[in-house]
Amino acid sequence: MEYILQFIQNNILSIYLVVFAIFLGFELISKVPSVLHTPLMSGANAISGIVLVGSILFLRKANPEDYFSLSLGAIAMIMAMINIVGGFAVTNRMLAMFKKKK
Amino acid sequence: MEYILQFIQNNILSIYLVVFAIFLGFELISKVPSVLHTPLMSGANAISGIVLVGSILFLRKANPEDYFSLSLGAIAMIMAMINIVGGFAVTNRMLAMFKKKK
Amino acid sequence: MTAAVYLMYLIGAIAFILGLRGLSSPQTARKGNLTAAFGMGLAIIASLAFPLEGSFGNFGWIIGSLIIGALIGWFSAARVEMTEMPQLVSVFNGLGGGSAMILALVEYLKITSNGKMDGMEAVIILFTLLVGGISFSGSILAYLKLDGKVKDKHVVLPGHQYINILLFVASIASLWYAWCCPSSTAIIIATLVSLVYGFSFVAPIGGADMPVVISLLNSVTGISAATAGFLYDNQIMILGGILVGASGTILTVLMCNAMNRSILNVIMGGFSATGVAAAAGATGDQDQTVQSVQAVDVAILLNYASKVIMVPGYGMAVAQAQKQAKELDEILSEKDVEVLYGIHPVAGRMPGHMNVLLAEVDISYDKLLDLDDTNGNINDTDIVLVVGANDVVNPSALDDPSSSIYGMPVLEVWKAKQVVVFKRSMKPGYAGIQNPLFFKENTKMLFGDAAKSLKGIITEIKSLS
Amino acid sequence: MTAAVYLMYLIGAIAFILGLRGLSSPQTARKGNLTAAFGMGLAIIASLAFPLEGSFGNFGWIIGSLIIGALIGWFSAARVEMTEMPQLVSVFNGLGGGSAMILALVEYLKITSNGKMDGMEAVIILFTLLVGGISFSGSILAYLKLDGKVKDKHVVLPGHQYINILLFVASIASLWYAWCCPSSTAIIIATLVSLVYGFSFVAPIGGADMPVVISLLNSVTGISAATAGFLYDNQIMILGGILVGASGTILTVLMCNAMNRSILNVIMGGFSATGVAAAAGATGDQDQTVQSVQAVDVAILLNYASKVIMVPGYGMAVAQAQKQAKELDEILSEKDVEVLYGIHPVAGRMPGHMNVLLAEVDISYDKLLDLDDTNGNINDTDIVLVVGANDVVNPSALDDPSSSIYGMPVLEVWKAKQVVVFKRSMKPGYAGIQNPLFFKENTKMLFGDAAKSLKGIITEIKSLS
Ligand SMILES: NC(=O)c1ccc[n+]([C@@H]2O[C@H](COP(=O)([O-])OP(=O)(O)OC[C@H]3O[C@@H](n4cnc5c(N)ncnc54)[C@H](OP(=O)(O)O)[C@@H]3O)[C@@H](O)[C@H]2O)c1
Ligand SMILES: NC(=O)c1ccc[n+]([C@@H]2O[C@H](COP(=O)([O-])OP(=O)(O)OC[C@H]3O[C@@H](n4cnc5c(N)ncnc54)[C@H](OP(=O)(O)O)[C@@H]3O)[C@@H](O)[C@H]2O)c1
Repeated sequence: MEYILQFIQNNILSIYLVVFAIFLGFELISKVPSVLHTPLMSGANAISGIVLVGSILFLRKANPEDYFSLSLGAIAMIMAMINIVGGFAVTNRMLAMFKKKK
Repeated sequence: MEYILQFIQNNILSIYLVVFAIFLGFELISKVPSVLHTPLMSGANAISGIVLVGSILFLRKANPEDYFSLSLGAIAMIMAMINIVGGFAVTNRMLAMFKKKK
Repeated sequence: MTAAVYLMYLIGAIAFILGLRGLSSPQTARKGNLTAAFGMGLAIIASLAFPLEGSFGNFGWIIGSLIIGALIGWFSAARVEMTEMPQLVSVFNGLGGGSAMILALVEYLKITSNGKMDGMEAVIILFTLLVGGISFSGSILAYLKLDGKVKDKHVVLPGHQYINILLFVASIASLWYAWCCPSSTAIIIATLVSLVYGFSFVAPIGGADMPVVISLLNSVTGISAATAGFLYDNQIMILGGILVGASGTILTVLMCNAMNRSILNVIMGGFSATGVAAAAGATGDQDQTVQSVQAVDVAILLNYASKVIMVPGYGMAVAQAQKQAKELDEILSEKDVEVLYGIHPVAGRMPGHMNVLLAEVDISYDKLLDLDDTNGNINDTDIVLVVGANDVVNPSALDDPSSSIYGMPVLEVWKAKQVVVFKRSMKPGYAGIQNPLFFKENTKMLFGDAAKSLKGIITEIKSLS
Repeated sequence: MTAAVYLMYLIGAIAFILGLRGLSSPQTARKGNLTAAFGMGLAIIASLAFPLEGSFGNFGWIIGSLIIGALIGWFSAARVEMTEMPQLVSVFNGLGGGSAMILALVEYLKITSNGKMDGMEAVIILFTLLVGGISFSGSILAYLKLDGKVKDKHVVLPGHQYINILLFVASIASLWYAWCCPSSTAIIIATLVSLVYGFSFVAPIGGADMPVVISLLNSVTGISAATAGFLYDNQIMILGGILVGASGTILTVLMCNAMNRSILNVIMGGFSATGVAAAAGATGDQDQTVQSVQAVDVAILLNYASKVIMVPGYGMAVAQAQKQAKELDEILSEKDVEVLYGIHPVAGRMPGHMNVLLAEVDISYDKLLDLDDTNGNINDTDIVLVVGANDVVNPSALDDPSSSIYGMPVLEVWKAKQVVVFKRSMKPGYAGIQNPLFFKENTKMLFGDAAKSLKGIITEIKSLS
C-alpha cells in the first residue's frame, strides 16, 4: 500500500498519460470499420515492436565486455525489429490491394 | 529559444498530456451529433469553469490580511462558480427535455 | 493524503472524458452532463483538501464565494427562458474567461511583489491574462448584441479591421512590457488593452454571427483555463481547458461549414456589412407582390394534404410556437396526414437550437429530417409550413451569386406543391437580405405571430371537421 | 539535444495517433500505416541519439541487430502468401512479446547484480516478464495450430483448465519469489513458468478460435510494451503499447460478439470440446441426402438469374478463388445480372479476411453487403453461391440450441430461391459441426476446388451464349 501510494504520487503525470492513452486508443480503434480489421491487427502488431526502444537503450548502456547481456539484448532487438519491419511491410502489402481499386 | 528548450525538457510529460488531450478532445467532440450541439456548447462551457481550481489554490495561499488579493480572488471564484453551476444546470434543463420523450 | 487528492483529480478528469462521451448520444446525454458535473465536484473537493505548503486557509472566503457563485448560477439557470439560452451561455462564458483573467492578474501581482519571476511562468501568466480578457469582454459584447441591447452600427467604426490590428499589436506590446519590466502599472495597462481588444474584436461581427463568435470565445476560454492549469501544474485544469477548447473549435468550424463561410470571413464581419446594404435595398423593393392568406385558407389546404413538412426557424423560438406546432401535428396525424420536420443545421441562433425546441414538446426524433433528407422528401410534399424561418429557406443561396449567403446549402422548400410562410412582416431575417421565396407563385404568406397563426389554424381545422 | 530527442519522440507518438486515425478509412489507410512506420523510425533514431548517462555505445551490436531484424522482417513480409497472413501476424506478435520478456530478464539480472532494486521497479519488470512470456509462447503455439503443425488433441490434457489455474498460481508464486529474494535462479524459473503458462493457456483453445487468441495475445504484447515503457520512463513506449492493447482488446471483443460467445467461453476452450464431439456425430450421420450438381447446371441457373449473391468463406482463401469470382462477376454483370457479396464478420480466419481477398481483385466496396444487408437482400435473390463458406451459413446457429454455434448470427442464405455450395467434400468447417443447409431442398452441392469449379462455370456460361 505504502509503495503504491508513493508510486502514484511520484508518477501522477505518467498515470494521466496512461489513462488518456487508453481513452484515446479506444476512441481511435472503435472507428475502424470491419473492412480494415485485418490490416489494423497487423499494423497494431507492428506498433507493439516499440519495445525495441527499450532494447536499444539497454544495449547502449550494457558493458561492452559482458557478452551475455549483449547477446540477449541483441536477440531482443532482432525480435522486435522483425516485428516492426515485417508488420508494417505486410500491412502495407495488404493495404496496397485496397488502394488499387478506389 | 533557450527558455523554450528548457521548458520542453522540464515539462515533457505535461506536453504529452496536452497533445493527448487535444486528440482525445477532437475524437470525443466530433462524435457528438448536431442534435446535441447546443447542450454540448453549454456543457463544455460549464467545464471551462475548471479555472475555479486555480482560484481556490490561490485563495488558500493568499495572506489573510491582504484584502486586495482576497477580494479579487473571491471575485474570480464567484465568476467561475457561476459559470460551473449555471452551465451544468442549464445543460441539464435542456437535456431533461430530450429525455422525456425517449 | 497527497496521493488521495491526486486520485480525486484523476477521477475527476476521467469523469470529464466520460461525460463528453455521454453527450454523443441523446440517450446518455443527461447522464453525461451529470458525470461531468460530478467530476467538477471532485475537482473542487480535491482543491480544498490539497496539502498546500504555506496555506493560510481562508476557508471563510472560499466557502462564501462558492456559495454565492452557486446560488447565482443556479437561479439564473433555472429562470432563463429557453429562447434566451444563447445570451446566457455567452454570459457564463464571459465569466469563465474573466475568472481566468483575474487569476492571472493577481498571480502576477503576487509573484512580482515577491521578487523576480521565472521567464516561462511569466509567459504563461500573461498569455492567460490576454485570452481570458478577450474572452471576457468579447462575450459580454456578444451578449449585448444577441440581446438587442447593442446594435451593430453603434459599435462599428470606419476601418475597424485596421483598428483591430492596431489593438492586437498594442496588447502584445503591453504584455511584452509587463514581461520585461514587471510593475503593477504595466500589468494593469496590459489588462485594459486586452479587454478593449476583446471588445473591439467582436464589435464588427454581425449580430447573425454571434453564435459562431460565442463558440469561438468558448474555445478561447478553454485555452485560458488550460494555460492556467500549467501555472498550477494541475492536470485536470489542463484537460478540462483543452476539452473545452476542442469543443469550441469544432463547433465553430461546423457552423462556418454549414453557412459555407470561412472563419476569417465571419471575423472580418464582411457579412454584416453587405447584409446592411442588402437589407436597405430589400425594404425598398416593393414592386413584387406576395399572396397573403388567412388561417382558414391554410386550414383548408391542410385538410386535403397527405404529406406536410414543417420548417421551424428562429421565429418559432421567438413566438414559442412549438406547443402549437405539436398540437397541429397531433390533429393532422389523426387525420392520417404525414407530418415531418425539416431541420436546417443553422436554423435559429445556436447549433441544434430547433432540436432543443422540438424536444421540449416531445416531438419524436424520427420525424426530424436533416438537410439532405428534407430536400430528398420535398418533391412529393403537399405543403411546407415555414414557421419563422427565413434565411435557411432562401433560394438566393443557390442561384444568386451576388447574395451574401450564396453557397450556403438551404432547404429547397419551393419545390413542394405549396409553401406557407409564417412571419409578422416583410422584414428580412438575421442575414438582413430579401427572400425571393416569398414572391414565388406557390408561396403564400400568413402574417402574424407564429403561435397565434398556428392556433388560428388549429381552431379552423377543428371547426371544419 | 535532450529537448530535440524528446521532441522526436513526441512527434513519433503523434505519428502513431495519426496513423491509427488514418486506418479508420480505406482511402487513408495506407498513408496511415506509413505514418505509423515513420513514427517508429523517429522513435528508433531518437533512441540512438538519446543523451544517455553511462552509455558505452555498442553501436556495432545495435546497428547489426537492426539490420538483421529488418532484413528478416522485410523478406518474410514480402514472401508470405495472403492465406498465411494469420500465421505471420501470430509469429510477429510472439516476437514482440518475446522481446519484451528478454528485455525484462536482462534488466532484472543487471539491476540485481548492481545491488538492491526499488520495489515498484521490480514489480514492473516482473509484470513485463510475465506478459511478454505468455505472449511469446502463446503466439508460437497459436501459429503452430493455425498452420496445422499441431492438432488440438496433441496438446490438450484432461482437466486442462485446472492445470492452467495451477500454472497461473505457480507463475505468480515464482514471480513473487523473484521479487522478494532476487537471484538469477529465481528469475530463470519465473521465466520458464511464464512460458509454460502461455503455452498451456493456448493449448485447450480450439483451432477455430485462434484468430481471437492472436488478437488477445496482441493486446497482451501491447501491455508488455507499455509496462516496459514505465521502466525506461519512455512515453512513446507507453503510448504505443497502450494503443496496441486497446486495438487488441477491441478486436477480441468484436470477434467474440460476432460469434455470440463470451471471451471466457473462448478461453476455456469449451467450443473445441463440443465441436469434436459434434463432428464425430456429423460424419456418421449419412442417411440424409444431398443434391450434387455439375458446373454446367449452375451455369444454366445463373443464365436465368437476375440477382446473385456470392458468399465467400475460408475456402475461397484456400482455393485462391477470388480471381475466378471476379471474372464470373464481370461476365454476369455484362448480362445485367446483379452480383453482390455477402460478407459475414467472421468468415475466413481473421476479421476482415474476405474484404482483403476481394480487395485484392478490385471488387468495388459498394457490392459488399454486411450481415444485416445481406439478410435483408436475401429474399428476392435468385441464387446464392456459397464459395467455401460453411459455419457462417449454418442454420443450426438459429434453430438448434444444442449446436455449439447456437446464437451466432449467420447469413440466412437458405431463404434465397436457390443455393449452390462450393466445397470439396462433406467435411465440416472450422467449428467441426455438420451443416443442415446442405440437405435443404433448394440447396445444390458443387463438389471440387472452388477455383476450378468457378472456372468450369465460366467456361460453360461462355459456351451457352
Ligand atoms: N443556428 C445557428 O447555429 C446559427 C449560427 C450562426 C448564424 N445563424 C444564422 O441565423 C439565421 C437562422 O435562420 P432562420 O431561418 O432560422 O431565421 P432568420 O433567417 O433569422 O429568420 C427568422 C424569421 O422569423 C420571423 N419571426 C420572428 N419572430 C416571429 C414570430 N413571433 N412569429 C412569426 N415569425 C417570426 C422573422 O420575420 P418577421 O420579423 O417578419 O416576423 C424572420 O424572418 C441564419 O442566417 C443563420 O446563418 C444561425
Ligand atoms: N474471421 C475471423 O476473424 C474468425 C475468427 C475466429 C474464428 N473464426 C471461425 O472461422 C469460421 C469461418 O467460417 P467460414 O464459413 O468462412 O469457413 P469454415 O466454416 O471454416 O468453412 C470453410 C469451408 O471451405 C471449404 N473449403 C476449403 N478449401 C476449399 C477449396 N479449396 N475449395 C472449395 N471449398 C473449400 C471447406 O470444406 P471442404 O473441406 O469440404 O472443401 C469448409 O467447409 C467460423 O467458424 C468462425 O467462427 C473466424
